[in-house]
Amino acid sequence: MQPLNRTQIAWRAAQDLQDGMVVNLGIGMPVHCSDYIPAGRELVIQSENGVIGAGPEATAEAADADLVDAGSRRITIAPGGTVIDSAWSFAMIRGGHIDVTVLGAFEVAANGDLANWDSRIPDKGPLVGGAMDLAASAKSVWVMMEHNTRSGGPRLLDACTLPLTAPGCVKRVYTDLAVIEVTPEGFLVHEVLEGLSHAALQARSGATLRFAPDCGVLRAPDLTDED
Amino acid sequence: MQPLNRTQIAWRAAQDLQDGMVVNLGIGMPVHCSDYIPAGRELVIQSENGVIGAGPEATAEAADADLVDAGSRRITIAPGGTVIDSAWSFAMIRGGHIDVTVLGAFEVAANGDLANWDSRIPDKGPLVGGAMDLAASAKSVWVMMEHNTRSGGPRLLDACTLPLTAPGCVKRVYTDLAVIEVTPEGFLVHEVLEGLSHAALQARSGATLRFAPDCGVLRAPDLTDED
Amino acid sequence: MAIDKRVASAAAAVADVADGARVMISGFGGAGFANDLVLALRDRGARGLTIIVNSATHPLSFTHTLIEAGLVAHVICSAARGRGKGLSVFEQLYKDGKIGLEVLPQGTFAECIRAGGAGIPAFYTPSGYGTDLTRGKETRRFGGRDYVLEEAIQADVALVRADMADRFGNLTFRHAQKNFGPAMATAARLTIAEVRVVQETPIAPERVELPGVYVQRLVVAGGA
Amino acid sequence: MAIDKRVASAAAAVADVADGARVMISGFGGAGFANDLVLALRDRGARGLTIIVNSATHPLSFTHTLIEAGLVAHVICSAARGRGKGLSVFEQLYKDGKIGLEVLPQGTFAECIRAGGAGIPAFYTPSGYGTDLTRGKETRRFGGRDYVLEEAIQADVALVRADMADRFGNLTFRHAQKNFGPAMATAARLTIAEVRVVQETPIAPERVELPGVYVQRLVVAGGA
Repeated sequence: MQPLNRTQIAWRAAQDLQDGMVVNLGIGMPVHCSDYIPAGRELVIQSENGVIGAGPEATAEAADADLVDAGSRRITIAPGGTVIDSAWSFAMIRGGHIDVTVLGAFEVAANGDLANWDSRIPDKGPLVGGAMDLAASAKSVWVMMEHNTRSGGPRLLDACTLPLTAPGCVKRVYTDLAVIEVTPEGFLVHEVLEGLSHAALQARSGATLRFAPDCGVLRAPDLTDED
Repeated sequence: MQPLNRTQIAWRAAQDLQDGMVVNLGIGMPVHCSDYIPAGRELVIQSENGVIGAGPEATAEAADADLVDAGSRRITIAPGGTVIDSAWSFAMIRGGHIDVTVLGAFEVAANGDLANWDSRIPDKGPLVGGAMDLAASAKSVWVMMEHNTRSGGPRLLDACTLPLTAPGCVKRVYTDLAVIEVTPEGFLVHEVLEGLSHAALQARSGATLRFAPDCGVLRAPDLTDED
Repeated sequence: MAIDKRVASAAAAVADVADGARVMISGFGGAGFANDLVLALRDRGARGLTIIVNSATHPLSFTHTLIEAGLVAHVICSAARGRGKGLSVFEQLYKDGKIGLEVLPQGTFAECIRAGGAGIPAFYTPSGYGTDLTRGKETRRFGGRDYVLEEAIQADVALVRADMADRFGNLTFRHAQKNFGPAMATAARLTIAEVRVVQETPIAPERVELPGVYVQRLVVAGGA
Repeated sequence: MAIDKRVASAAAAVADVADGARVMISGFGGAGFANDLVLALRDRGARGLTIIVNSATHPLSFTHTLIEAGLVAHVICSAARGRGKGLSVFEQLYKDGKIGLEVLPQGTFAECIRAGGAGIPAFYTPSGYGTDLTRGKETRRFGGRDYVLEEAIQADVALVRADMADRFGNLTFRHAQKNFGPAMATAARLTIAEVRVVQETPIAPERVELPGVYVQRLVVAGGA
């Protein structure tokens, strides 16, 4: 099977979001998780600009310049939603009221260290945003990213090479090749892409992988890459 | 002239409240200041339970158990008023957004130290409330109190004998006998009750008083003691 | 499954409050007391409670019933004085050393709770500096002024009174009913709101005063 | 005299902003930028400004016009990256060492401003602990977890965008326009709000989102 595209990775992560959860979805790829939440599950999407109960992206006709998410997308408010100010929104995040945040990343280490904020573009200004707050304080930090860099290097590492967003925070990683849990003993693989051997996945990783006894197959429906 | 009664002291302090000020009035005697603000002046009464723009006490018919001030009086909301929660109300107080607070007191020292929170009733529980926050952070702390204790002792002192509410905070004192400014050089009297000599006022005070060159006469209209 | 935080009764809402729980109770100045929930908690009978409430003795709050029932080991508040000349039950227990007491300036009390819900473990405040009340606490100078270090307050349960709710747990408050409710709701692992009415449709976004994220259970007042 | 905070124009509202002023500017995610006031400030031409804004480079904010006009000495923000591959004017100045920059996690940025308005000189936060961004900052352990000490941010002027106002300076916000406006309004000595409309009657108490206590001047957007 082909590696998952980015939309399929978002789909896969979305399947694990449970009823009633308060969820923050990172800018870019992770926000698409909200499009694939299994039917019948009701949860609260928190956008760090203060929209509590973010709904889907607005249609062109319904788009309102004042109703945006943290990624400047024009969105809607879901039933039961409201808007709070930034100081309160981050009080909510830092106070541990977010069940899950799904973030993009450059690197994740076997101890849960996360690097997702500094891509080190020469002379470009630093871009931090809310990632450090989310990574430090969400009850559970999930990462979605390609398993490897464009040049083929690993993103799952013994230790991050890029500046950290937060130490020891990542609980799960969804990649185009696998679903991996971060445990006190390091990476534990729960699902692997069909047709990819454990040894091949290990070869594409920069840290030792363990495989769960019930390690299953990573599958996703056909979805066009939206990102 | 008779010493001022408590309502007259409130009247006298109220004459010094200026247009546009944000004012917090302490429980008991000071809240009556709001009844005597000179006609035409518009100011904002902040009650530390979160009523911003407190209006007069409600009539019996209009009284609403949910619309109270910090002293549990059933009040009204003035035009332009709103209600915020306690954490925000004290953020407003602590943040220096209150122009004047008028507080009752047991003792004031020549350096501005204020003692108004612990009357040391044997075995009764301590009652602090919001006085320490107001005293520490209002831009200007005014005190209204009788010049002497029931047993005739002074309340204006070189140093407080009772536990402090806050050090060095009092700017003005309104008593039944005088209006006194607290300056870096100590008490400076601006008004003295008609017929009371400077020496007699000094004799009823526990710290050296200086008298302003233009020291005037303390007068108030006939008002029944409400307290 | 649709989010729906309504529970059948105040008794059901507090049924799992354990011995030794730290319990926040809203209310100040006569408004916003979560009295149905307080009475249910008294009937529940969990012991050794720490009660976090602005006033331990306000006559319109039923907090005193918990103390009188012997369920309270410790009180954190800003006001602990009974109104009469005689001693309240609370004051008698305090005199006898049978109940613990921590008194904070009201603004510090409020900010400690806000901090507890906002992920701030400690902060500096000018309130109480140089007084007996903060004796022994760490102090520090910033910008030429002295401040006291205060630590966050959190709880196992918050009992909060509000006006309207919807099934998401969104709340509105009537007037001065608001007081400590919003901050307490953020600072407890389990927040139970006692409301006048749970409306069937969601509260309009601009009317929500406390997002339902902070509320786990809803009870209609007088409906127990 | 009746309280009335309306001023005639954005230009009049910023006429006394001095060289070297610390200026907060609201806006995030495309909403809530106080752009009329920012342009008026650019025309005012006060130099050596410190700008406190969530993003130094958001394309819908006119903050960049202040930078391009050479009025800004220092920026405090959480995002400082231009969108294109090339360097924005801000990034070129930053590369050349001609503009100061302090970058904070967005939640720390927001909380520092909230603290600045709330009389809290400093607080501990978990955000950024163990990262390059907080290197050199004081840290401390509370309850087995590590935190960074952060100090409050205050300003001389806050430029805040809102929806409706009344003569008292009470404000409402439309949707996500809210963002940093309320906190910034509390943390500046002078807060100027740019609004869609100033209504003649007071905003209903339960609809006020920021009390007028925090607002000194009101300007109608597009009315300059």
